[in-house]
Parts: sequence; C-alpha cells; structure tokens
Amino acid sequence: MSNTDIVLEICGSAGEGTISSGEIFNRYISSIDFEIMSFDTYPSEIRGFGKCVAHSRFSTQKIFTPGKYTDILIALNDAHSISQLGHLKDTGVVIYDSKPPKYHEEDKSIVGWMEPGMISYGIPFNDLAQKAAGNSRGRNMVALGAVCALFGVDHEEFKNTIIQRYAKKKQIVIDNNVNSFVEGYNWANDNLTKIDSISFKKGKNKNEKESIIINGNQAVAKAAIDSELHLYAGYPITPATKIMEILSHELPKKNGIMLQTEDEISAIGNVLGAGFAGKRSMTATSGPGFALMTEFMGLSVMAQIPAVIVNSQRGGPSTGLPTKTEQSDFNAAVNGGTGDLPRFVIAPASVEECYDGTTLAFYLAEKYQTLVVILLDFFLSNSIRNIDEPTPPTEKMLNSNIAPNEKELKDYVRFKETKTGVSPRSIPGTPNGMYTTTGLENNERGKPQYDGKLHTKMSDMRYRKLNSALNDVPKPKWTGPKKDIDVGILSWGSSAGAAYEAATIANKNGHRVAVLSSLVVFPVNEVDLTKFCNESKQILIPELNYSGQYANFIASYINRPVERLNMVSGLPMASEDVLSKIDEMIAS
Amino acid sequence: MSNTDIVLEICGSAGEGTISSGEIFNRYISSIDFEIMSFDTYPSEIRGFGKCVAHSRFSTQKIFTPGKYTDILIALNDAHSISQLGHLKDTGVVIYDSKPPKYHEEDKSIVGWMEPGMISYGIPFNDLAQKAAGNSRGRNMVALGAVCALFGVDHEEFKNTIIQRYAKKKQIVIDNNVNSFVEGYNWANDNLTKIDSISFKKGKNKNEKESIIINGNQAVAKAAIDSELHLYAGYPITPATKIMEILSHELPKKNGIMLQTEDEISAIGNVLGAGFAGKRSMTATSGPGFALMTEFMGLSVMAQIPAVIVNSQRGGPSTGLPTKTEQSDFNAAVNGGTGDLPRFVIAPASVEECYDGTTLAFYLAEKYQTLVVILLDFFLSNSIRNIDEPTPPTEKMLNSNIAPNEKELKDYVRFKETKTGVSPRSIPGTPNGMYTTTGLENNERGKPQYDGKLHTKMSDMRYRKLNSALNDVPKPKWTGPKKDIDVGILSWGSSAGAAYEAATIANKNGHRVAVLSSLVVFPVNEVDLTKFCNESKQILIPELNYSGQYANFIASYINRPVERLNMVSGLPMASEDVLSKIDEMIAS
Amino acid sequence: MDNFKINYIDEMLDDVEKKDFLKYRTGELPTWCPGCGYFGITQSIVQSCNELNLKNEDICVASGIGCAGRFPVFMDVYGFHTLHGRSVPVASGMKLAREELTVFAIAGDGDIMGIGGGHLPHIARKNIDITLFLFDNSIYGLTKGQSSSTTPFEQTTNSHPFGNPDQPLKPVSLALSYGATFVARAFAGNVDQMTAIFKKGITHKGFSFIHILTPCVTFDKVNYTWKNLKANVEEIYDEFDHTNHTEAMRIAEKSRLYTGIFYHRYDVPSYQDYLKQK
Amino acid sequence: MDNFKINYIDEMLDDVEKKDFLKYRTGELPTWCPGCGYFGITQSIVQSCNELNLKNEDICVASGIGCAGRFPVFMDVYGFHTLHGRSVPVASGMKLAREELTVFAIAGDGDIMGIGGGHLPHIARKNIDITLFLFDNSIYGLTKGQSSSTTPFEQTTNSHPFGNPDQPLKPVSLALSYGATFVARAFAGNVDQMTAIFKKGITHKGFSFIHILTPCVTFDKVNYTWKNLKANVEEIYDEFDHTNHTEAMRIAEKSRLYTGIFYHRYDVPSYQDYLKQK
Ligand SMILES: Cc1ncc(C[n+]2csc(CCOP(=O)(O)OP(=O)(O)O)c2C)c(N)n1
Ligand SMILES: Cc1ncc(C[n+]2csc(CCOP(=O)(O)OP(=O)(O)O)c2C)c(N)n1
Ligand code: SF4
Ligand code: SF4
Ligand SMILES: [Mg+2]
Ligand SMILES: [Mg+2]
Repeated sequence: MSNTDIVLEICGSAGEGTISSGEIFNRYISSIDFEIMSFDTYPSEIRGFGKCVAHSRFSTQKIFTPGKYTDILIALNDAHSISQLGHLKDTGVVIYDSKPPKYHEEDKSIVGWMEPGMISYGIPFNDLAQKAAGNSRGRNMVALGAVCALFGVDHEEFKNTIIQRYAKKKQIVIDNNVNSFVEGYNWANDNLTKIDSISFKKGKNKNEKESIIINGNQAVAKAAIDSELHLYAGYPITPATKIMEILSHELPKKNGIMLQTEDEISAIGNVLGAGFAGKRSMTATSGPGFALMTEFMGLSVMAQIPAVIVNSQRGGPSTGLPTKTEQSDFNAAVNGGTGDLPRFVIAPASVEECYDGTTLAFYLAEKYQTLVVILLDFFLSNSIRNIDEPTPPTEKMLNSNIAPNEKELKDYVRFKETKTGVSPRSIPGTPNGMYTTTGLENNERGKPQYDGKLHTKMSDMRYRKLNSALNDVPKPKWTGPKKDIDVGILSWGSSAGAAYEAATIANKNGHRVAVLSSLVVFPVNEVDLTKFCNESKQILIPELNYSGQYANFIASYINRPVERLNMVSGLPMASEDVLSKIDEMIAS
Repeated sequence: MSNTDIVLEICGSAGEGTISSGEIFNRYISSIDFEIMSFDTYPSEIRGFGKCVAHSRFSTQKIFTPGKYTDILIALNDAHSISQLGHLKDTGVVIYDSKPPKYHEEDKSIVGWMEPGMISYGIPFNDLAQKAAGNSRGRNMVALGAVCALFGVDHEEFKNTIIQRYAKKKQIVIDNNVNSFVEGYNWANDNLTKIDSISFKKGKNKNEKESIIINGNQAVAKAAIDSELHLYAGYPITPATKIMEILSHELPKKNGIMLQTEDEISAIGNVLGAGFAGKRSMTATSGPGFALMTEFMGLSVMAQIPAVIVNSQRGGPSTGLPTKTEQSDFNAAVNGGTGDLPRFVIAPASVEECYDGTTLAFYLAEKYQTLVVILLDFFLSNSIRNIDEPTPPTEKMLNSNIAPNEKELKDYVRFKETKTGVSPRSIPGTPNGMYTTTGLENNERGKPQYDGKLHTKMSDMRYRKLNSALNDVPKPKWTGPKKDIDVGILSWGSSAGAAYEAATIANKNGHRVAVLSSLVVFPVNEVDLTKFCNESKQILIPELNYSGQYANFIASYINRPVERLNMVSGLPMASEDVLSKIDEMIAS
Repeated sequence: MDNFKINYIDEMLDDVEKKDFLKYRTGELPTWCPGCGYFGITQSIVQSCNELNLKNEDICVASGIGCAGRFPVFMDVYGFHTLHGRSVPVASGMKLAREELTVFAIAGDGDIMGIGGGHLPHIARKNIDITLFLFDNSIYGLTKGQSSSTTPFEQTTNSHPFGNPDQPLKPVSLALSYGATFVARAFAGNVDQMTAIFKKGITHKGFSFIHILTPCVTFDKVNYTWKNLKANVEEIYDEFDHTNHTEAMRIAEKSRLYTGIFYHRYDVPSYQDYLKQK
Repeated sequence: MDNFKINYIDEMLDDVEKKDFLKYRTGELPTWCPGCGYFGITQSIVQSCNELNLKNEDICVASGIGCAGRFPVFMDVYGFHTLHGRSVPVASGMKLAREELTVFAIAGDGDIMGIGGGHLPHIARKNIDITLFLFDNSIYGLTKGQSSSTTPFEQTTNSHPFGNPDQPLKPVSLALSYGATFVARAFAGNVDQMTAIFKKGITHKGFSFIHILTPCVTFDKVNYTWKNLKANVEEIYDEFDHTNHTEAMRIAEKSRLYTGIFYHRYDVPSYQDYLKQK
C-alpha cells in the first residue's frame, strides 16, 4: 500500500460552519485510522464576518506538523478563500460553490484566481442545501458529501459520523445536515468527472490502544484532572481560556473548584495558597497574564510552595498578536522574575507531550516544592490530533510530596538542609508540623535572616533541587544519527515537529542530521547536550521568535557559535523552512 | 607626600547617633580634600536597638570600593562592635567607651575580643558627654573629638563642620554637640599616649571643580531634576524609597509632581501616561516592585512610549534580603517581560555614573521612544562619595524627542519605517498629529494588524533602534593593557570598582589585567567586546549573584568559556576578592 | 449576511456624517458587532466633544483591553490603547503631565471592576481631573463571554456553565464610597441623556465616574439585553439633590437602574488645583 | 535604652504566660517597636483562638509585607508571609483547598487598601470563608513613615513633606459596599472588645472583614496616636441592628470612630457552601 499524506482545508466566513465541518471531517478520518494533525484559524475580531479556516493534514505516516501546502481546498466563501490559494499545491484541488448565494457574486470567483495546473470542481452548494433543508445552512455538509464522492470515501460511515456529531441536537438538525450531505454526495457522483488523482479510503493499521481526538488545551485539562487537580484559579486570556472553560465543566464533577479570579495576580496567589494547604492547583494564561504573575513566581520558589503555571504563548511583546503563534516567552519562562530564581520549565513539542508535560509538572512541583512553568503556544493549544489514550500518572506521581516522618516532627525543621535540596514539607492539619514560610531569605526554621553565609547556603539548596531532579525527568530525545552529525538541531517546543520532519527528509537525502529536544527545557541536561554537540559539526536552533531566545540561552552551556532560524510569521514552523536552512548549512 | 588610604568605622545602636557622626566625619574629611567613599548599614528591623555602622574609606588616591578591612573602629556600643573586629586590620585601632553607661557592663567589653597587635584607646565617652551636656547623647561627639586628637586633625575646622551640620537646630543642640566634641578632644590630648602610626591632615590637591557629597540615590534624584523631570510616580520600597522622598521635596519647587501611587503598576502606568503626553517621567523601585512592572515594560516598548525605571537591586529572589546588596536583577532588567522585548539597560558603576546614567536614560528614552532601565543596587544607592559637581545634560540631551515636521504632519504616519527605527513622534496638542498607539502589533499608522510580514518588519524596527543608539551612548570603558591581556575582566555595575582596584594591583604585580565595563549594558557594543576578548587569554566575570547572570548573558556574544566569580554575601564586592581570583587564574 | 453588513454600514455612515460624527473619527470602521451598545456610546462621546468645542489635538484617551478598549483605535484624537485594566493610571499620568488637555479613560467592566479595580479608589480620592467612561456590558466581550465583576448572580456564562457563583459589584456604589466627586450612570440606548451627562462629566474639575449600561448583543442574550435594559432604567427625578452623598448611596444600592447624575461635588479642588494652591 | 528593652520584654513575657499567650506563639520575639498597637492585636487573636479551642495545626495564616505582615513569623501555626498586598488571594486559595481549616488573612493598611486593594471587592462578593484582620495604623510602618491610603488629608509624612494631598479611604464603607457579610471595627487598645469581635468574625461562615485601629507609635506622633484614638473611638450602641446595611453605611461614613460589629448577615451561603448546594 502506498503512503497517503494529504492536507485539506475548509475556508469560510464565521457562521458558515467552517470549523464544525472540519471537526466532523477529522473525526471520520481518524476513525479510519489515519494519523491527523489539524489546526483551526478564527477571525481575530470578536464577530463580524471574519475568515475561518479548518486545516487538516492526515497521513498513513507519523506526522509532526500541520503541513505547509494544501492538496484540497474547500471554499465555502470565495473572497476569503482566494488568499488560501497562496499555499495550494501546484496541482491542488479546489472545491467551490458554483452557484453561491447572491451576496457572493460581488466578489470575483475563486476560479479566476487559480493558477494553471490547479484543478477545480464547482458544485452548487447553496442550491443543494436549499433543496435538502430549505435554507443555506447545510452548504458545508454538501461540500463534505462531494468530498466523499470525489475521493472514494465510504459515505455511509461518514454519514454516521455526522449523526454522532449532532446526536444531542434536535432531530430536524440531524436530518438537515444528513440530507445536505447526501445531496452533495449524489450530485457529485452524478455530475463530476474526476480529473485529479487523490483518494483516501483507509489509513494504516493502528495499534490496539484507544485513540482520542484532542488539542493541546484539552490535553492539558485532561492531564490536570488525571493528576488530581483540586483548584484551578484563572483569568480568561487567549489562547489559554479554553483550559479554564473545560475545567469549569470537569472540576465540579470531581469536587474540585474552578475559581475565576479578578486578575492573574489573584489567580497565582490562590494557586500558592492551595499549594501551601497541600492541594494540587494550577493556573493557565498567556503573555500579559504571565507578566503579571512575575512577582508571585519568585515567592513560589523562595517560600518553597508548589505552583503550576501554563503559559500558552502568543505573538508578543505586550498585548501583541493574540491569535498568532510564537515562541517568544522562553526568556520570561526561564529567566523571568527578579533575583536568582531557579524553577522548572516544561515545553511540550506535541499534543501528546501536552498531556505528559502536565502530569510531570504536578509531580515536580509537589516533589520539589517549587514553580513549574509549562510553555504551550497558540498553535499547540489549538492543534488537534488523534492520539493514543495517554498513560495516566502513576501512584508515585500522584503523591509526590515528601512529608516529614514522626521523628522529624518531634522537632520539626521545615527547611532542613538535605543533599537533594528538598526538605520534608508538612501539610496544614499535621500536628507539630507548624511552620511559617516567607519570601524573605530565611534560616532552616523559616526565620527571616540575612547573613551572607546563610544566603549562600539557601541559594545553593534552591539550585540543588534542579540538579537532583535531572534524574527524575525524561531524558532529552535524540533522534537521527548518533555520531558524525552534519547538522545537529537543538529544538524546543512546538517547532520540534518541523525539525523532526526536516531531519527525516535530509537523512533520506543522504545527509546526517539529528535532533535533540527535551520536554524539560530547564534545567538543562548538560551531559546529553554536550555529547550531542560534540558529535555535531554544525548546530542549528530553529525557533519562532525574533531574538533567538533559546539560542542565546544555550550559548552559555555550549560556548560555540550556532546557526539560527528565527521566524515571527505567526504561523507554526514548517518542515520546509527547516529543511532549506539545513541544505544551506550543508552547502556552505 | 606619602599616600593615605584609611578605613574608619563607627559602630553603635540605632539612636546613638552613629550615622550622623559618620556624616559629619565625611563632610569634614571631604573638605580637606580626601577622596571618600562611605557606606552606612542600618538595622533591618524597623526599630529596636539594631546595629548601625557608618563605614568610611578616605584616600589621597582615586578609590573605587569602600575597602574590606578597617583601620579605625569607633565602638559606641561594644556588643555590636565586637563582630566588626572580624575585618579590623591586624594592627587596627579601636576607640571605645571605657566607662560605658550601666547597661553596657553586661556585655563583655570589646577589649576582651581584640587580637594581639590591635591597638585600643579607652575613653570615657559617657562621662564626658554627661559633663558637657548633662546627658549621654553627645557620646558620638566625644568620640569624634578623640579622633581629632589622636590623628592630628585640625579640631577647629572640624568643630565648624559640626556647627554647620546642626545649623538649623536650636542653639542648645549645637552647644551640646560642640561641647561634647571639645571634651573628647581635650581629654584625649591630655590622657592618651599615641601608640599607632596613623595620621591624616590633608588630602591631595583636588582640581578646581566644586565637589559635593552625595550617594547614589541622591545622584539619581539630582540628575532627574537636572533632566527636567516633570512627574515622579512611585511606591515606597527599600532601597529606592529615598529617591521618592528627595523628589517629594524637590519637584514641587520646579512645578513638577511627586505622585505616590497605590502600587507599582499604577506608578509605571502614570509614567507612560506622562511620557505619551510629552513630559519626562520616571519611577524607582526594587525587585518586588520591578516584577510588578513587567507587563507595562512590554507596553512601553510596543507602544513606543518613553519610560525610565530605576531598579535599585537588593538581595533576591522574592522579598529576599531588603537591606542587602546584590546584582541579581540583571536577567529581569535585560530579559524580563514576555515576547521579544528590546530596551536599554544602564548599570552605573559608581555614584558619578548614577548621575550620568540617569541623564543618559532620559535622553535615550525620549529619543528612542522606549523603555530604559537603570540598575542600581543597595550599595550604590547608599554609597556616599565626594564627587565633582557633575556635568548637567546639554540642550540636545534635554530635548531629544524627534517630532514630525510640517510636511510629515500633512499626512502623519506615526510609525513610519525609518533607517534608525525611530519614527517622528507628535505630542498631544499638536494639530494634525493625532494618532493612536497600542500594545498590539500594528501597522505604520498604528492600526492593530497581525500579518507575518508586518510583524517581522515591526520587530526589526524595534530592535534596529538599539543598534542606532550604539553610536549615541558612551563606549565601554577599557582600562589597563590594550593587548596581550592575561586576564580580561568583563565587569558591570557596582562590582566594577573592585575590578578596577584589583586590576591596578595585579598590574603592579607584573600581570597584564584589563577591565571592560560599560555604562550601557544592553544593547551590547559587540565591536569593543570582541576586540577586548580577542586580546584576552582568559576572561573573568565577577558579579554579585548566584547564577552568573551577566556571564550567561554574555556567552552568546563571545561563544567561549569564562571564569566566574559569584558572591551573594550581601556585601559589595571587594578588590581582594577579585584579586585572589585573578591570581588563581594566572597560576593555573 | 454580507449584504446585511454592507447595508448596515451604509446606514451607519449616513448617520455618522449627519451628526458630524466623523470629526473625531478615523476612517477605521469599528470591529464591534452590529447592534452593540458601544456604537451609541461612541456617538455620544463624539457629540459631547463637538458640543464642548474640543479640538481633536487636545483630547487624550487612554483605554484598556477589551471590545470597549478598542475605542481610541477608531478615533482621531491622541489615543493610547494600553493594557487590560490600566486605562486609569495611564490617563492619570497624561493629565498630571499636561493639565491643559482633556483626558478620558475608557474601560470595560472586566477592565476596571475586575483586573483594574485596584486603581479606582485612588484616582477617586486623589480627584485627578479625568473622565472615566465605564462601558459596562456585564460580560467579557472580547474573550467571548466569560463572567465579569458585574455579571448577575447565577447567570450562565462560558466560564460558569453552572451559573455565576459571585455576587455582582455595584459600580456606582463603589465610586461613591471611594469619594468620587462626580458620579453618574447612563444608558447606551439614550443618546441625548448620555450626551448631557458626558458633557457635565467632562467639564467637571476633578475625577468623573460615568457608569454606562450597555448590552453585549453577542454574549448576553438573557440579562442585560436591549430589551431588559430599556425596561429597567429610570431617570433620576429632577428634584434630586446631587450634593447629598447619603441619598446618592441609597439610590445606588437599589436594584432599579437609575440613570442621571447621582453625585456632583463642586467644592473639592482637583489634585492639581490643590497642589497649586499650596 | 537596652535595660528598658529588657524590662519591657520581661513584663511582656509575664503577661504572655498568664494569658496562655504562648500556646500559639513561637519563641520568636516580635520585632515591633515597644508600644506598637500590634502587640495587643496579637494578644487578642491568640485569646480568640484559645477561647474557640482551635488547634494550632488547623490554623492557616497568610500575611502581606509590612510590620503587620510579620505576624505569622511569631506564631506557632501554619503561616505564610506572602507578598505586599497579597494576603487575601493566598488565604482564599488555602480555604478553597481545605475547607476544614481556619484561615486568617493579615494585612496592613498599605497592604490591603493600597497595593492589594483590588482583591478586596472580590473576596467579599465571593464570600469566601476567611477572616481578614486589617491592622490599620494609617501609615507605612515597615518602610518608615510614608503616607498610606488611610493617612489623614494634609498629614505630613516622609513621602508628603508638604502634607498628604489625598483623601483617606474608609475601610469599613468599602467593605460594606463590596457586599462583605461580616464587617466590624476594633481598637487595639481594647483587648476585650477586640477578642469578642474576633471570635464572632472567625466563626462567621463567609468573608469577615475586621478593621482594627492601631497606632504606629514611631511614625505617627500626630493623628492616630494612642491618645487620639482613645478619645475618638466609641462603641456602637447595643440596640444597633447588625443586619441593616443602610444604617451600617451611614455610621461608617461618620468621622466618629465607631467600634463593634457594623454588619453581620447570616443568610448568605459561603462560596463553598453555595457550590455544594448546587
Ligand atoms: C493581563 C491580561 N489578562 C487578560 C487579558 C485578556 N482579555 C482581553 S479583554 C478581556 C476582558 C474584556 O472584558 P471587558 O473589560 O468587560 O471589555 P468588553 O470586551 O466587554 O468591552 C480579557 C480578559 C489581557 N488582554 N490581559
Ligand atoms: C511590591 C512591593 N512594593 C513595595 C514593598 C515595600 N513595602 C514593604 S511593607 C510596605 C508598606 C507597609 O505598610 P502597611 O501595609 O501599612 O504595613 P505596616 O508596616 O504599617 O504594618 C511597603 C511599601 C514591597 N515589599 N513589595
Ligand atoms: S462581543 Fe459584545 S461587547 Fe463586543 S462588540 Fe460584540 S456585542 Fe459589543
Ligand atoms: S514602625 Fe509603627 S507599626 Fe511598625 S512596629 Fe513600629 S510602631 Fe508598630
Ligand atoms: Mg465587558
Ligand atoms: Mg500601616
């Protein structure tokens, strides 16, 4: 069986069912065992008639990026869709409304903008929807019907997916959608002559595990629930709001609490309060809210109280580009805050890692009594994948606080020096475990004290925790050749996907390209990093920010020049971008 | 004439006039043309009977540090003073109260703690003060009288300094102080036999310029007034509060306003508002307050509105060590905030540079329409020097906003692309100059817009400003040999003083040690930095923080390993510390 | 839908030209939803400036983030779209810098009752001479329908699918207890009254707090709708004594939504006047 | 002076032992100035805990930064000395995590009327079951005598050498207009009344706001001194109806410093009770 790897886009106005038809398509395509990666774009204005795009890539191979070039474009609205032609493949397919509702005629038709070589199928979406349901709402379903007819998809199974999607709606809604779908399917079968060569019937045979369709925000929320989150405290902000909204549904079912606070300062304050009291707690935000949490981040570290913050990055600085993706809060996550401020920073590279990174975060925060920042980005938050049902946290991960034993409680010394830097922490309610913690420098009993020797010792303790934890976290992932590497890519966060794909292609092309990426970006596993760099003739650091934040950061560990690939286009990094940089480096 | 270089300390309880006697001593010693550097330590508790130390070094040479070892210790309180013996020189002198008030007898006398070789002079401070004024308040003046007698100081002139100091007080206060002083002087002359070899009559011949005694906070406040500051908005926090308190006196005289805000967020918000409206404005804070300003820092940069923030660093992280000095907010100043966030960071190395750095800050903020952070620290804020009357800002520096000309106002494009990155900025009240600025990414007219090309271009503009400014700021100071350098010290902020002194000694010892330090620590002058590093066999970076923040930062510019000297003792760096590190590096 | 949009815009533009609406407006078309109460408020602000003969270049506007916060983007004045919750300190700085300018702060209910609520007591007690327009739609509009500090108890929102557990704040009561010297409430559906109130607020020497009831037609279909608001607002009776703080407090606590001027104190010098008189 | 210190401490220690003061105290001696009102407040809090039979391990205290903020450092309970202005959100998180604990927030006037003032409306309207002790000395103590949000108008302070230009806030009025369900005022010089009030506040199910008048003997020698406070406090008359919000508001606005319980509403469920009942 040959490989299938297709990008399909549905583009329309808000209100035309663009996103929901993409969702149905993903569900179906996932059910026939394709690997999918999907990404929706909403208008940045609140309302109006802004452009929506449901972008899906599906493949029989493992994929890591949503794909830069489109195979099939479904234009629910010509005006909006024209600009999508810019990344349609040279022989790509456009499916459009041949008889759009009146208001479309003012726009030039998309057909006029297509390049020679592209293939178009005109279908009267509107007429068929009217026929099926008496209104134009079902245009999106007509289009899906045509897709089934054109590309050999089992339309009965697809129909079932539609029925499932609307199962909770009134029967009339289900009927209208299904009828529109059938109209589209039949019309296309009867009237269109296929002139492209695309088809997709069935994906690879997947393994046995249950698979779920989920985006990064959902994965974080699910992981939090599975990690026995008790209190979510947060304040709405794009692209993190959804985490809060999901948890506002889920937490009450588990006797947990979703607290909407007056601002982000209060949110992180509540998180620390709950952490102090011994319950798992988190908040999620984006750049502006993260900035407001800066002072409390320091307190978490100094007072040694667990706290988990998700920062889903968007374009910056300041309010920036709220609906665009970027990786420009690395500095803020790793070095934000005043004073010498160790903390953990976790940067998932995929939806799967959003789950694993979150369960890890709760484990680390509690065990090491400190701050853990999880760096997502707009793309990861909204990137939809079908993944295997993730592995829930183990018992050990769920109960990671190191409590004082009875002997220690006899004369309890809360911040007693230890080899690991972690001192047993008693939880309120524990008799004889009383102590006071503070953001002031303090001695082993928690008393504020400022002498130089003590400050040196306590600083040491705070940093020592990080080193102790290095054995407790997944090692960096090294993919590709283990030695004689032409280009070694140090990658982080969501752009790692593009690095993997580019490296795979480059290796097929006969080059030796490897990728090192780590779920935990701080602290740094210097042993592996050094080994990787020693084997690499050149180092490349691709990232979605302007100033090369990770590249600057890593310099003090490797002390050698690196090549940088920095992009601030607001889009996820594409494998093509990384590949051409690799080629350039190898050629020079 | 041989060189004089002496460290004198006065140590007592709060309420014993420790700090004020130090102040009088400094005034006098400055008036006889010694170079002085002084530093007061207060108790960290609000009240009570905490320890105060007035530490002064004075010299016929240029000095850069307050000196680590003491020559003369005046013990107003034995209990507190005992621990000061730890850094008294082997042959140092102690002047103590031989008949302390009753409550002193419970403590062991300081004499019992002195090492052999140290010299002590017991004087009945209390009795003499009682005799002079009927109470023990004048004990500190008795001690100063004894100092004059012992070390050959002109007691008439000294007496005049005392009179001047209390000129605004009631006559009885002046009399009591003077009489106590005279008692001390006479008693010491009559009863003591000098067995040490210290004397100081007159310093070097200074140049003509008027000299003033001033600490870092005062220098900042003075520079702000001279820079035509209109609005100071701030919130009290150690060690920056004094800047606010000084300006609350000075600004009203100039029709300026000192606004005490409800928090630091409001303070920096007011600064931006005034900046937008075309007036010079600033705030001053320390770590916790600086953390709260993080979000607004991003707005200043993105919206292109001038803002000056002084951050006087104290021990961190979190509330930390409010009364100890540290250089651990480098990360926060240079990389704090979310997104790619260029800004200027100025780090004065001395009281003189506090003045110059502040006038420069206002110039840069206004000209480049952006954020300028001035990094002081507890030590610099409170470090007292006698310096030449500083050079006030020039006309050019005072009027640095680039306004649009009439032609530009015809069709005003606020954020028009320019080579320098700076677009002419119109000030409210200017007809046809209306525009709206925002923290969102925006096009040249200020309209929020998020496309990738625009974001790339505008990011470029924001960073381009910094490069343009490199010719507009003082070049890094390179002291010592220009080539074949054994150890090249990259130094910043207040620890540069120790680097200078250590380098001078090392060079005398036949090594080749040079120092590169820059008033502007960000952006980096890469040309000079590279030249310096290329000439240096080894690089040393000494700084008062735990994690080596500047060393980490500089790594991405120089891509080679550096030696680090990190101290978090809460004390300023001493030349001895740097010197022994140099020796170690050269030996290895 | 698109032709609806076009007609709608044409209509607006006509209206706009008639009322000299464009004098203080840029070419930027507001990104607000059709039917949003913010159009009417904008119109009233423009009309007030016009009737007060303010020059464009002498108006400074600081706004927060939110649908309301977008206001200055559409205006041809000196505008600063600041941060969420921070219009007030920025407006304060503008006024303290340049007393001769007319300074507005624009805020949503999330903006100034929630995240920026800490600034309000202080601008009021300092009596800095700015006018705060609170666009209160009792919801977070821009982030798509979460509860705000003024969302009614038990209302279902995107952040509280089982009902809002928090009691709403009462902006007018708060402003009164903070010592604001001008406190009024307006309704986005009554342009004439709004304009009258705005003009008084703008000319008041000191801090003016104007609470404006306005519907979010997109995210609140239940409580503060046009219909419900219309049914519940009531103009404060003519004889009302605007200098009686206790009375103002009393009617502010009522569930009836009184509109008009609650409190207006003439005898307290503004912050800058006070400093000058010393 | 040192022998004065020693005598003073001995005296305190005697007193302390007599009243079982030490039960909730660590060995740490408070760093407060002799004569500071905070000693009396601490004593009353301890006494209240004692009389209510609270176990040390079941008490959680979150404090801000300031002289007041140091409180938990001297206490043998679960204490968290947080950030300036942030005792309230941290205390809130403690309670939401562990409903069975007794949670106190300790704040200075700078702490919770100034920098942390934005949290107050929300803890009140949410009615989260913590007790807030506001140590109001109308000055910034720890940073040595700058104006706070409750410093009287025109008072000379270290930040306002020519007199404070800002009108003071009225903490009790604010708490009332925020919808707090328990609002009281106490005076640090009256330990018995304080203890009675504290016990009511601690046992109240919901948010309790306790405004405590206390002198800063070091930085305010003019206004809120022991002498002036004693002369100006007056206990609320016995017949006062604690459920009458309007009356509470009225007497809160008076310049006379009433002490006692202004408002106590029994019928509003606490945040967590409300969530459970759904
Ligand atoms: C610090 C910060 N937190 C959160 C956000 C996200 N945000 C933008 S607007 C908004 C709420 C808007 O509500 P409101 O102030 O009522 O204005 P409206 O949109 O209703 O006019 C939020 C939460 C932000 N921009 N900055
Ligand atoms: C963010 C921040 N800003 C400023 C400070 C400095 N600071 C510490 S305590 C304090 C004021 C204390 O006043 P108050 O809250 O009234 O408490 P008091 O000392 O009077 O008991 C200030 C400004 C700080 N620690 N953190
Ligand atoms: S979302 Fe609501 S507030 Fe925002 S523009 Fe639309 S109707 Fe107005
Ligand atoms: S400074 Fe004032 S508040 Fe602080 S301990 Fe002393 S008297 Fe009390
Ligand atoms: Mg709103
Ligand atoms: Mg106070």
